[in-house]
Amino acid sequence: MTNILLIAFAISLIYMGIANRLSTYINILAVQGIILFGVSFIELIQINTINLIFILFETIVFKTIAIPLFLNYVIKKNKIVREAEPFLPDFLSVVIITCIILGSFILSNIITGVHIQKMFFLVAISALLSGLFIIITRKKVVTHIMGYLVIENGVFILSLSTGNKMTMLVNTGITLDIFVSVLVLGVFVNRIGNTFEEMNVDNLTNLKD
Amino acid sequence: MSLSVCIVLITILFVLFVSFSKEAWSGSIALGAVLVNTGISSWVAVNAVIGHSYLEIINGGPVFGDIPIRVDALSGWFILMMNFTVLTGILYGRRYMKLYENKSGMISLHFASYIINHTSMIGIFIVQNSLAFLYIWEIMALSSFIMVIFEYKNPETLKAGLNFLIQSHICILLLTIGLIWVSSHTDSYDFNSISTYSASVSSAISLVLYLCFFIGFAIKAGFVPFHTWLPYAHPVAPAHVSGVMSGVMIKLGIFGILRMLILVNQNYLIIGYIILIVSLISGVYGVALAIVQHNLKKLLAYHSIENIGIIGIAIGIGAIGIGTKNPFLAFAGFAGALLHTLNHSLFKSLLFYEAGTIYQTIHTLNIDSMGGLIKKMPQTAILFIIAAMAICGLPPFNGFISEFLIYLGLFEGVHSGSLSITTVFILLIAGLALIGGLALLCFTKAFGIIFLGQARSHFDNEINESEPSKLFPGYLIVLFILIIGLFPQWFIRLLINPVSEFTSGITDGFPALKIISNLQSISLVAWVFLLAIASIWTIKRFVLRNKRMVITPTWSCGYSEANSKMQYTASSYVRSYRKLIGPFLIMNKKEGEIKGVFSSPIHSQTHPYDKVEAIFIDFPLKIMNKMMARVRFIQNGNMRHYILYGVVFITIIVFISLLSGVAAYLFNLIKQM
Amino acid sequence: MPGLVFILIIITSFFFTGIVIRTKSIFSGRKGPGIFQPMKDIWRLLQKENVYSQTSSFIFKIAPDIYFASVLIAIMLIPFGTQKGIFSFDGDFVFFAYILAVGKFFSIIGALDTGNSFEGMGASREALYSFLAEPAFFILMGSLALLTGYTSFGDIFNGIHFGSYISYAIGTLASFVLILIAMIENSRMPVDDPKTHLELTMIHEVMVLDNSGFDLGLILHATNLKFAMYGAIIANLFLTPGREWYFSIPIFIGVQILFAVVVGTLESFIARFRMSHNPQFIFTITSISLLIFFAVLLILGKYF
Amino acid sequence: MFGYYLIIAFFVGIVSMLNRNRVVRILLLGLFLAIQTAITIYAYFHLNESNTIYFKFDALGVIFMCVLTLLSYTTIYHSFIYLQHRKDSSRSQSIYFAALIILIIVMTCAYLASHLGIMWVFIELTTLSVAVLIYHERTPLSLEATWKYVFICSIGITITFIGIILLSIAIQETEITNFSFKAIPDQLLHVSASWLKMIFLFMIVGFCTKMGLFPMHTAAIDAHTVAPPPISAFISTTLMNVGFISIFRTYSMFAHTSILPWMNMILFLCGLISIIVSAAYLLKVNHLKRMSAYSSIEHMGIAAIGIASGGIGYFAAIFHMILHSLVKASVFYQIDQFHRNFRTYMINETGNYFKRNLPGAMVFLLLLIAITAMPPSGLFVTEFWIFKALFTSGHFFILVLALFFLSIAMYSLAKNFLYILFNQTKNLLPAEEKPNPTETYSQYILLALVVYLGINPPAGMINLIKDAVINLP
Repeated sequence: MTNILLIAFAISLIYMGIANRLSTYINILAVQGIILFGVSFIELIQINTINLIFILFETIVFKTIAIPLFLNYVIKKNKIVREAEPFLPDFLSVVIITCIILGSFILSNIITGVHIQKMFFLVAISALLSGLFIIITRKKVVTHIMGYLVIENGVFILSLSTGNKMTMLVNTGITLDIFVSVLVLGVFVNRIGNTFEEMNVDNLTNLKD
Repeated sequence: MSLSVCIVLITILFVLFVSFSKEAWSGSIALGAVLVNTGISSWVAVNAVIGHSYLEIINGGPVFGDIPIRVDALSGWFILMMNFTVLTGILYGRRYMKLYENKSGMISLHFASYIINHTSMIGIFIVQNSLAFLYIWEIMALSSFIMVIFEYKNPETLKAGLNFLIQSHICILLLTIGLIWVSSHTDSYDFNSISTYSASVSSAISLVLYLCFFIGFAIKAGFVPFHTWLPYAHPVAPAHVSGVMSGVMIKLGIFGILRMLILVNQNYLIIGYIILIVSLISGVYGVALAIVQHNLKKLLAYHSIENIGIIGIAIGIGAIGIGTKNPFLAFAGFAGALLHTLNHSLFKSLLFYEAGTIYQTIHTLNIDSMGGLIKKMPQTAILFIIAAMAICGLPPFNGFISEFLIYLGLFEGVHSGSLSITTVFILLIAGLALIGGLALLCFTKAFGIIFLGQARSHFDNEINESEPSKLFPGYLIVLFILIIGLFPQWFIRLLINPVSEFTSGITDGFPALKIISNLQSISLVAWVFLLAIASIWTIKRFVLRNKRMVITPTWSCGYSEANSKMQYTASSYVRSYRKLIGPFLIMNKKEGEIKGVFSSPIHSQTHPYDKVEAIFIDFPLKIMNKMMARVRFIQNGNMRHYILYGVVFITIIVFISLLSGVAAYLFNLIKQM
Repeated sequence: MPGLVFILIIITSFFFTGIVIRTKSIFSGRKGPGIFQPMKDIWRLLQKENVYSQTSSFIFKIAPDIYFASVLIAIMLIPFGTQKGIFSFDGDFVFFAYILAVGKFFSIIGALDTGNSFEGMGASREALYSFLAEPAFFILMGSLALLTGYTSFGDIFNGIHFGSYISYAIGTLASFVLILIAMIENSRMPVDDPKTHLELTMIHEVMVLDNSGFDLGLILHATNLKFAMYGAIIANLFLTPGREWYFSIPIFIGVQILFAVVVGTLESFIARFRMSHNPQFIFTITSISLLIFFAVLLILGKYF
Repeated sequence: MFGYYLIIAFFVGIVSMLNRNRVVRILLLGLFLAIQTAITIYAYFHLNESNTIYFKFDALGVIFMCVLTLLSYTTIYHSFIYLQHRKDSSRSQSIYFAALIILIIVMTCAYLASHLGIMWVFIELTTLSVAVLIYHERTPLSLEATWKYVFICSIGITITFIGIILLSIAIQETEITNFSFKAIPDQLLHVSASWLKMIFLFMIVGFCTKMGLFPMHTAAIDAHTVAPPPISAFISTTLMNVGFISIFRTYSMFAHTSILPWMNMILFLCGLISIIVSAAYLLKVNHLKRMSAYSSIEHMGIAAIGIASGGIGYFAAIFHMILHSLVKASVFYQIDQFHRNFRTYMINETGNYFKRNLPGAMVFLLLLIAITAMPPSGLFVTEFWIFKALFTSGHFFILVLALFFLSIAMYSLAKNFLYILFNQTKNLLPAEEKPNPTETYSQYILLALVVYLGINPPAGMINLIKDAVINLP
């Protein structure tokens, strides 16, 4: 069951590669949140209850509901109507994301000697690299945040594969951190929207030598 | 209270004093500081030179460890030399600086740097702890940097100052490498560990170690091709600073080379050859370029390179003397080197002071616009000509004595050495003779064009002889020039102890005695020469006593309206020479074309440029700049790229790690097969 | 008697230039003046009043004296066969060269003192040629020092004869170099033509354009002395040791006369070089003296 | 004790955010400084005592905590001057100081954290709190820089987090899951080399964003450019020290494993490329603050090389960071005054500072000496040790390269500083205000400290640093 969910997660990554509309991105993020909820529920059922509740809370409340809503708000407020505007053609994006998944597969096979669930590893690394890929190839500032969130999702999956040995306090800190950073980023996106006409990263290349 | 603490405290006190006093007083305060420090250090130095060396160990805390203060005869000799020039420098400088009072805002800083510079130079001669040495060395460089950029209003000055700063930094880097090298093997900062270390390794390694030091010190000393800072820094500095820099500061490099020659135990023959070759090139190149300079101080700066070359030749002879266990060579070489160091500091500082006087009188350093100054400034002219003759190595002045010692060593080596020594030495003899001839050309040009003939351009202000207090240091120097030139035997006695620092293994008294008797003859002949001049002069006066003396215009070969523009200029004086050595020069010409029938005035300018600088400095810098420009894609303002760097970095490292694993695997496979 | 050679050189100097002029006259088919005519000219000059330029300073007045004195001192260093000169010490030939340089220094700045364009030109040339000629003399002396193992005029000329006959060959080569150096130092053919009448082509003559009277006399006689001095050095190469003074003096005089005749002959048959070719020529001497050095190495068996 | 500190200090921070009264603000800041000083002194005298599970007064943390406390005084002082001259509203001043207090607290926590996860959390918090300060001037440029800084730091810290997760995967096998720095090294001994390499790589690259090392140095430079000068001083010093500590602790964790040579190689690479990149940009850069930022990158490169070369290099690297903090802070304080004099940071639009503001110009002149590590600057001694360590460890080639590029950097710095101080070719507008010499005293004190520490470091400091590197090979 976990594996199926993970594969679904990987599919969502590919879909993200070809998605054009910003709302699609947000939806995908929400879906990913749900998938993560499922995975963590299955995987972590045996750890202590408070911790489990907290993690489930994080996936459902933060990842699935709060952040997508917040992003939606940001998009509405800044009247971002244009598409995702990648630097690369969609076709190439798909090819590259496929390559990333393939590469992660090879990598997960190479790595030996450590007790790890390969499927988790594969999907986590793919998510990570896809997130970076999205950040690198998209023009919109908002899409960068989305890429960042995809990376965070990858990290979440990776941490799930360890069976989560972090203590409660640390976990809380980390979660809060992510949440706050997304908030701060969102605030700045708003500011950028106010300051510049287009929320393009092209506007943000004045500081250079 | 120990000596060094005492000097440091005095320095700090006086520096504070200078900083918080009126500008008008700062020169006198600096003079006081220099006098006190000179007094203390000279006392120790004189004792060291006559054989009572001084040793003191200061606890330098956790960073430095023990700091040994050793004043041996070599240090003593250099301290005495340095003290004298610094003293005349401040005597001259405080008059020189009067002109700038309340104009630049840098006077106090300048004099404070002067005091610090003096103290740090004393420190360099006596401190024998690597880390402390580097500290003091850099303080010396920085304080002289401050002094060089005194006239900061001129962009050229800043450029030259920057050049100076960078090159002295490179110098200190090389020294740092050398000292780190030793201290990482011996775990001690004491200079003595250099000799213990070099004794424990093969001579090839010692040689490389020595070369590391040598190049570092050679930058300071101004050996070609490490000389390029010198012709920029000297002209822009105030005259007394140029005098001190050229007279003393570049000798710090010589001191370092000598000190390391004592400390680094090595194959002296090979290092002797290396030093000889570098020095010969420096000597010839320095004077060859000096001749074509139009800027008086730049000309003098190139002459410093030449004289450093001569000193280097002497050091090389001495090293070969040690290498071949020939006491006469060793003595003549090192005595020549030390004496020429002193001599150069005397006449070169004098030349710079007089150049400064000229500059302050007519506000230019361009030789071609001077002329006829001897009638307005006869005393300056006499001081200048004495220094000029001394620097050409002409008897009966001091320059000749040291060059004579070097020649003696060379001729001795020619007939007593092996084939290779003979061959190298005969080339050196030719080279030294060539240098002498070129110096003659150069200083006849300098003196002749500056002081003789008619004024070549008009100056608004009246030209007067400078005040006595400004001339006084010059006369002081001339006194020493004459004493050394006319009574050289006294000075050779003083040199016995410093030289024995090098030759302790091989020399007993006899070469010194032989040379002393030689010098006595020279002293005699010099006196006879003076006597001959005097008697001819008297005879002439006697013969002409009843005849009238006719004063007419110069005979100008038939031209009726001869004017000052028709005189030979500095450029025309050396034109045929310039053609001869054309291949070694870069002459930048700026020439206008004559246009139209009624042409407007056109100008033609030539600027000599240093070819060594073009090859060894400018060209690598150009390449480096290009390479550096390649790197500058990184901070391109594009955040996506910034993230990519991290990703690419991780990917590359992972791949390399993987590939190295594969490579190791394949390697094993091949090995097994 | 150390002063002997000094007196001999002084005596020789009185008729040296006369012989040169006489030789030239004979070759050009004229009878020519008597051999003491140049001395008579100088004597007349010495009695004349001095004319000074407005432009010049005390340098100009003192320069001829120093020039003359330097030549006198240089002469005092010359030995006479086995006898040493008035002054003799290790490395005296270094002093010899440098004391001559002092004289040259003053004659050059004396010329520059007049502010005359032609004299400046002459000074420039003089300085240029002297620096080119300098190495040759030193290499020559270095070779001789290598050959004999001594480093003073007296010792070298003393020791030079104990070698084989090949040392005479070297003596011939050395005298060739010395003759050339003497020609350059005294501004004679083929470097300079004292008989020219165009200032543009002069070297030494143009430098003394403004000198007159006593000063000019000193300068002219200094040239004579210099000739005799180089002649004496050449003669020294052939003065065999162990002979009595009554052999030596005739040899000395003979060599001097021969030298003068050679100079005269050279001046009669060689045309002056173009100014721009002079440096090559002068540098050739350095090359030749290097050849002497190699020859000495061969003799000593140091170089195979 | 540390818990009390956290509570009170956070409380002070929050109050000062709400407060609008100038006098109260000064009192609050004074209170905060008192607390900060008290905890520092307490920490110094209770070395190696752990108050809570997650924090420990270990030597490394305490050293940098002392530096932080010292610089807090000066930074708050200069912030006052800065805000006064900007005539900012009381509200924005409150936000500024609140963020500053929070930043100092968070950095203190990051220094003292003895648990990997906690350190990670607080490092992320430093990014967020400093973002507010960077954005203080509210210009489009500052927006851009803040965005870049926050985003890249977030990415970087995520990369680190991946490393941490990989670490937890790795040590899972050994069945102990204590993440404190003390416990981790023992557990790592059984992990395979390739895993260790991967973990180390991810963690280092992440922390590079904070320390300002290649390949992630880029954001820090932009942040320096737009931040208020006192904050730039903090970014360049204490915040980079956070990065340094994290890298140092990471390195210490792995130091006893088999990958030590490989780690050294990575650090050499990062350090050397940082030096090269900074040298390349220093040649060209025309913005004074950016120039100082690149110079910081260069010094970080030196420190990284110091760690990598081992031996005395560890000691020297820490020492170097301390002295660099003092120097670089005074650079930025002086830049603030400089900016008020010229109204620009562009070097080629300025000049003749020597005449316009002599005390400030002297600071620049001394700073030039200090920052380029010329004696008597203490940085010379630390660089000397680092080079010695390089030599001893046999990395002669790296030594030569580093020296070469450092010379280039030195040339550029000297050129620019001399231009600022002495250039007279520009016709400049007169300064709007009379320069105030008292503002430079703090810089003179810091500089004197740099010289003094270089010549005669107190035994307490040496012992602390020695204690910090005691566990390293």
